[in-house]
Amino acid sequence: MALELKDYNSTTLPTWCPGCGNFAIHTALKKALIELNIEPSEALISFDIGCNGNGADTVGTYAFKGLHGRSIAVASGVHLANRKFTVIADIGDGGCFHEGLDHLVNAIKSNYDITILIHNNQNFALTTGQATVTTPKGKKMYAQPHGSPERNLDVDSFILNLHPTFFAKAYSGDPLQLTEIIKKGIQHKGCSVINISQSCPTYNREMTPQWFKENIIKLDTLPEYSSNSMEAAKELLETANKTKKIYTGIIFQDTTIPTFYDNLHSRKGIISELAEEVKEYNIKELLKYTNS
Amino acid sequence: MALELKDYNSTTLPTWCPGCGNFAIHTALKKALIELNIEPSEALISFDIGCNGNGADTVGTYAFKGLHGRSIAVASGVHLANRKFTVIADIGDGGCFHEGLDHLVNAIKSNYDITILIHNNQNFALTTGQATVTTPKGKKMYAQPHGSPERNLDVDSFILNLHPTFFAKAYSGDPLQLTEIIKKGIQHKGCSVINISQSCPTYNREMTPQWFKENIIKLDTLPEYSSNSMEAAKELLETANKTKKIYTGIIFQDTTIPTFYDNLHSRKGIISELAEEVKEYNIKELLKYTNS
Amino acid sequence: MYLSRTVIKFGGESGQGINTVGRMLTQSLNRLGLFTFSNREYPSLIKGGVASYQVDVRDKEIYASGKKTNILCTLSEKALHTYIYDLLENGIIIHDGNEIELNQDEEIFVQKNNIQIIYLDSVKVALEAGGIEIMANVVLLGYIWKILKQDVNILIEEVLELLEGKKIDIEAEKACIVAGYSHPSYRNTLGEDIELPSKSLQRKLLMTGNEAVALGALAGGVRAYYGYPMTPATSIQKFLGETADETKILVKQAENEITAALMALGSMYMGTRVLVATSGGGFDLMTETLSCAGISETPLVIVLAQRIGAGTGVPTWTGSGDISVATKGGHGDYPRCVISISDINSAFELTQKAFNIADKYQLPVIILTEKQIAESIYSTSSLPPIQKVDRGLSTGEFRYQITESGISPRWMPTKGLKPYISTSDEHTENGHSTDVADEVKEMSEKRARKMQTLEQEIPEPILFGSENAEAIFIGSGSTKNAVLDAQSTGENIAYLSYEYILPLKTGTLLKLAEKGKRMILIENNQTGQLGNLIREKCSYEFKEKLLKYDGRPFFVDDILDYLNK
Amino acid sequence: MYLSRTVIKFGGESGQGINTVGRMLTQSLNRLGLFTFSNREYPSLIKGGVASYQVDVRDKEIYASGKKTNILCTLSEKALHTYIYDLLENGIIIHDGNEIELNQDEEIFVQKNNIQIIYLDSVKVALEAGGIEIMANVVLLGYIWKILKQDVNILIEEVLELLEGKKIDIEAEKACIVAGYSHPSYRNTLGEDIELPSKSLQRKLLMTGNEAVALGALAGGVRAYYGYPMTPATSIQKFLGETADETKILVKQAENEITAALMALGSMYMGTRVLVATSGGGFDLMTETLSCAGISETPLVIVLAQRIGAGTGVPTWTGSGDISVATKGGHGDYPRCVISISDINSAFELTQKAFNIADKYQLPVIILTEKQIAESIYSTSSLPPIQKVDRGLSTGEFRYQITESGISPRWMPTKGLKPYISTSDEHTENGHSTDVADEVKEMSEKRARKMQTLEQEIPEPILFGSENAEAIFIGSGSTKNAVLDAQSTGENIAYLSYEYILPLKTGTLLKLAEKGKRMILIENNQTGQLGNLIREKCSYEFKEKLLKYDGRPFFVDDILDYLNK
Ligand SMILES: Cc1ncc(C[n+]2csc(CCOP(=O)(O)OP(=O)(O)O)c2C)c(N)n1
Ligand SMILES: Cc1ncc(C[n+]2csc(CCOP(=O)(O)OP(=O)(O)O)c2C)c(N)n1
Ligand code: SF4
Ligand code: SF4
Ligand SMILES: [Mg+2]
Ligand SMILES: [Mg+2]
Repeated sequence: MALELKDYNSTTLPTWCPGCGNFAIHTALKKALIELNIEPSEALISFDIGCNGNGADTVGTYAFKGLHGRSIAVASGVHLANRKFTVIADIGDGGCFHEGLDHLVNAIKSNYDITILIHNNQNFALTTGQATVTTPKGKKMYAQPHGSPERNLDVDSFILNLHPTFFAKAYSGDPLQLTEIIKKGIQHKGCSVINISQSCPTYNREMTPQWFKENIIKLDTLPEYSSNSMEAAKELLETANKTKKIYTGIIFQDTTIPTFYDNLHSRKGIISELAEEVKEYNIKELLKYTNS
Repeated sequence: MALELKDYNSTTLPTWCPGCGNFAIHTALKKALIELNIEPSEALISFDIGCNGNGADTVGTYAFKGLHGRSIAVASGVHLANRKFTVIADIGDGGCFHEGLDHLVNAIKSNYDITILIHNNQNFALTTGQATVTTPKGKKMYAQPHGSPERNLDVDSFILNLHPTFFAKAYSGDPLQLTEIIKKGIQHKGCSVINISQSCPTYNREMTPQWFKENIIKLDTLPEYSSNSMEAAKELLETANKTKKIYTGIIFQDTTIPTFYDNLHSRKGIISELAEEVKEYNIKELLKYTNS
Repeated sequence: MYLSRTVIKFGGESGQGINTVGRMLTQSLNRLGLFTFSNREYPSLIKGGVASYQVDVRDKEIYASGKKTNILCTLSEKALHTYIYDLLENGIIIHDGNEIELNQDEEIFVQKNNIQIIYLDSVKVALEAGGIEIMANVVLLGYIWKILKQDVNILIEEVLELLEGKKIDIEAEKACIVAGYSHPSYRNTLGEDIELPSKSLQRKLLMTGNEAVALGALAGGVRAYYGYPMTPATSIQKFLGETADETKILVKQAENEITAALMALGSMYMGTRVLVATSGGGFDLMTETLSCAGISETPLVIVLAQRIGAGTGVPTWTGSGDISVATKGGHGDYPRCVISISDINSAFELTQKAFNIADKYQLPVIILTEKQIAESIYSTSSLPPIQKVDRGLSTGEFRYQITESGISPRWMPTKGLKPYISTSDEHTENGHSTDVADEVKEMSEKRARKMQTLEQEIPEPILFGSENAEAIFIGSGSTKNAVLDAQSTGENIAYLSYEYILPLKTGTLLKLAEKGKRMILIENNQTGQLGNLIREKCSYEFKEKLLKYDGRPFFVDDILDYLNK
Repeated sequence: MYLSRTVIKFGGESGQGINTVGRMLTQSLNRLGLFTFSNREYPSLIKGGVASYQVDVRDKEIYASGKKTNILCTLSEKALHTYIYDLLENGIIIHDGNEIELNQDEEIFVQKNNIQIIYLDSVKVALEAGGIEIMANVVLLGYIWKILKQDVNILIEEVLELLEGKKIDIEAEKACIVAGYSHPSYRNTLGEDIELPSKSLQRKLLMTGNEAVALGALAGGVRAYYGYPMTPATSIQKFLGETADETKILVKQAENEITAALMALGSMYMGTRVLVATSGGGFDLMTETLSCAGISETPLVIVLAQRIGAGTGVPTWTGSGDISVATKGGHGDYPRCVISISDINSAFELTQKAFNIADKYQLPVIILTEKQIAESIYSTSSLPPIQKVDRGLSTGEFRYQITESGISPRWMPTKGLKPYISTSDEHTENGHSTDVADEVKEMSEKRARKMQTLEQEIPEPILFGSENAEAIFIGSGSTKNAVLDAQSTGENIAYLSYEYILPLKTGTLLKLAEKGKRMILIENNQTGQLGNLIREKCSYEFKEKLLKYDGRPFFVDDILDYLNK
């Protein structure tokens, strides 16, 4: 029986604003799962708190909706317990680059086999529009009549500099490309980070679909670009900064780096999952190690 | 009356292991203060929890010894309250790159006018030698008989990539250079980050003074190097990685970027400090803004 | 008359503008010199769902909502179905839109209660009057104003004043108000029994609890705010941020709550005053810092704006379930003060007191508020007078000198003054770390004595009403308002108001209990957290508990229902 | 005989090797078949300061230290001055080094108590015997062994066994032991009154409390450990890390405590068992996750290894001041279970129970331990039997089905089984967010019922000793050990042992209190936190409290002194 979109939906409907990019991101994710033939009961989505996480009720997969800024840490734990599952961490730019920055850094470094979808709408939306590190400078925001006094964080360069094993950028207004990228991210063994420019017609009106259309360059259109080269990736991001363009597609991929789990001496050669191993354990042989 | 080292000492003596690099770092800091003619009552050192912070009792300046990984956040608050003070944040590699990573990132981004001294001994020492992100790969550490399964974090590149306004590297075994660098860091208006290779003869025996001597290249010996160029700095770090050498000196400085405080619209033109302004305030004129 | 008040409630989707129209109505009634209490309910999403804005009007101060409403004005079909049963007898529904099919229960309810339904296509009315779509809301206002039998000119004046500075077509705006006011569907039978009290035409102060906290902080010399967004705390940051050009304070949106609290610790150490505000989860993250403030004797003031539930809970609905964590969160034994505000007056006054206590006693102070207090719009004739800023600063030989009161000298780090270390390690009098048994004991006892000294300074809880009332409610926070509103409708009840929750004083309580009074614990949480604290302190066990933990505040009706059950 | 035991204490600087020599002595006594209790005190620095390693020996199980010592062996001058007054009458000092000048008080003390001082240059002895510098410690051991009047061959055997696998010169090692054992400075009058009990030559199990927790976790099916270094919790990670190749578990040193807790939440949701351990400050950081586990009904087990003090406190000295934060930390009302261990047996057993409770009741469980328990080396004949792993898993229609017991079906996420969402939002039975008043109320009541169900499952606190004892101590954690040791020296006292602190059962306590017994609360914290919890629950107020909060555990002497004061 072929899987269909409805198998990935619950009976609850989304509550996002009309025109919100979150709709497309969810649909793309579900499509990616379908196309990869991953059943709803083989996937776990770890949701964050934010508008992005407000879609948690609408999915038909396993799901965990935890705390603001923490969906990556939860997803990491999920993955380690059962690597048979496809694990997605859904998070906003606020949760990802503010409250939970350390989880992002460490998930990349540890190279857990999870896929991180950053719903980057360039503001804290659910708390009604505060500035994040990605909010355009000078823009008047909640409680900041003169805009944020902070420097922006160049999040793409920040991520790339951590040597992620998979890093892509996408746009919620291009669901086909987004679906493809999510698929690649899921297929990649290791930590896949996808920074998705997500439209937010409520708090980021300036960036209309038209604006995105004018400012996005798809890497497909640059056939000479190779995502295997860190150098090329760095250069691309520099060009992006200089020209103020957004490049979407797979920016960088490195398949040579093992995951955290694969680095574990104690788990070498073991095929069962931690989740399957819980039972009484005879500790007699261990007594010789005490008081050491 | 000329200031002397003893003015910066308390009556308590340090408790570090013989040969520990923390001795030299403290002395260098005090010397820097003396040479800059900063009195003990004009300086505040924010200490972390770790071997590094175990020197807190020995200083004669104002000091705050707070929580593990948090000395940068405390120092940031100290600075904002009274910019007349010279504010130092002392921290270990464990506190700086693990528990408190987000504070480092954000202090750099906000460009608070503080000086961060990273006592980088490449392990969690006070908890008796666990691996940090800077511990050499493969080295057997506490609870890790096969070494850490994690990738290292290239902390220099990580810091530089945040576009710090002052970034230097130093070595506890070269107190003269260290003093000079700390002086420059203090004089720099903005967030100065100094990554100090600190010898730890107890848990990092491999890196003996001899080892450091062989592996350190002082930037003074490269007269053509200019710390004003981000490009040059990046190249330098790449060379360092390739050649496995440590370059000490000022890696990068940018004096064009304002501090967080200077970016504040509300504080423009105000010469008093927040610490000096606490008094009753007539709120009558503000009542018109309520229920808005 | 229903609970001595008239109630108008707007219902609609988030983002449909009910806050704007609710606020306009509140302001216009205020212009009449009436007292109002306005309360918002909304789901945690930006657009859609069902949200409400309810205005209770009276000639006296009024601090809680009635459960029922005289006029229900709905902007979405779902809102109508949600709120229809809240209508009083002879109530009125003004539904903005086409006629709606009621289900059978609703039909029966409408008939039984003689409810009248008006369908008003306000956009159409606005456009026909020469206005634009957005002016639909003043059409509704005009209509309601008519039902309230008030002078349309006052409404027009107020609306225009509110829109001052915005680019609007004044004439069109006026025309739309009038179009609503004189809409042909109006009939005399609408709201026959509604009668607003006579009015003073003396404007009242209108503000939310959060605004009162912000004002109290400013009055008390606060010079900075550090925080991370979290409803219902964030609107404090909003007020302070938007008035910063005038007050010259520093507002910092930190990268997370941990940083906000630690930066505040650093700034307070240096001698300024910083306000920090957060809600449940954010507060948890700050508790390590709280413990650090406790042992290092660094002043710290944190507003904990409560909402209901563990975890993310029910964002953003009200509750008061963080009393336990406020009083016990953060590891180890350390002194702290926990204060609970209940309305704008106490918010203004106690926020100032909080800073004086934090400074003088050198400890963390937690100000408990609730979504219900934080975001409700109160009206009052005037705020209490500004308190003296009392910092308790003094120089001395040792920063942590052992004293009988427990209070050691503390001086602002200043060039020329003797430097000292503040530390989270247990320490000797000069702040140096110690693990010597006697020194550890002595210093922790010194700190504990501050709690005793503080306990002597703070007042016993105040009894509102007579000792001889039939029933005495005991509580803190917003529960006071519902009880006092019920009292003012004529119930012979009293309320013992716990503003200071730690240190906790139980003298008055025990005296009342000894008299054999009917004592009722009232709390907006599931386990009776204040009651637990009281019992822990003095063994007194409440036989009666009125606990509500469904995200709703206590309505005046809840009190009456309880008494009459 | 002093408290039915013989005590040998080593004192010196951190890093001087007293732990090695202390451990060797403990092991050698163990080889004799004796029971030991070994306890370390040390400052929070790597080298220097004053640290101690004390071994109490007896023929029965012994779980607490005496305050006094028969033999004091010091490796630094400061240690001698620090511990000299701990000596019993006829006590012996073996000082490793040159003769030291005693001050007048010390002189008087030495004379009055007939204390004998031996100066032994152990390095010199070692070198002369053909050994190397590091063998100085076995010289000391040999000397002590002689005073203990034991067979030197047993000591040699044990030491060589301990050094197995290390590159050492066996003959030199032996020679050094013998050189110490037969050192000419020995005289018959040394330790005349010391007599070790007759021995079984049956080895006992020797382990720390933390090792027993780790073993309990493994026995209970734990397959992963996540943590961040913090003494005194970290040695759990050490044991698990170093045995991982054998147990095949996953050990993850996370970037901080928040991550460790959240990863555990994710892994436990997926159905494995993860152990997390931390201390005070780290625990504070985990409380938001705790609250999330509470409302999302995700099992979670956290070991909270207590040390004394708020903030950084007195690292790393013992205490039990985190009972309040364990029971009340984390915002909002949510169910949880708090368990307190007291020694290796309870550590082993209760850690397994903790996981069964967490799984079955789907809530966070906090295991309280203390530095005193975590790092002391206990000896026992055998550990309690392994418990059955009880997961309480079942499938059902809704993950959060409303049930009478409060326990809903929970199934391991598995391909083919109905997917569900676990959420920190308040939710309906199927896990979808809700803000509907009745649904909010019903679901939070369902969760609360789990506490009642759990309360029925757990036992009342156990009374050790007779109901008719002259005095009954009430406490939790390591206080038990001092009281029971005092009891076994002949005191007519009993101990009511609170292993389950939440839910809290007070039936037995109240029954004892009704009998008019002398009830003494005993706690290693400043405010009597367990006593406060008891009072909160049942109004019972302790008239007598024995509280110690100077970083030291209760010594057996403390109990006797208290009773005799
Ligand atoms: C510990 C904690 N701090 C703050 C919040 C409040 N909060 C809820 S949503 C949100 C902002 C979300 O911003 P982002 O992550 O960008 O998601 P978006 O709403 O933009 O999708 C915040 C700060 C919280 N729930 N928990
Ligand atoms: C919240 C918290 N977590 C953990 C600890 C335990 N701790 C104390 S010192 C330390 C390690 C310090 O390592 P580093 O920062 O590198 O300093 P070093 O000792 O190496 O100078 C840790 C983890 C703590 N005190 N507080
Ligand atoms: S506020 Fe923005 S992110 Fe949130 S639902 Fe609306 S459009 Fe989407
Ligand atoms: S362990 Fe290392 S860092 Fe710590 S005091 Fe000793 S040498 Fe210094
Ligand atoms: Mg966002
Ligand atoms: Mg270190």
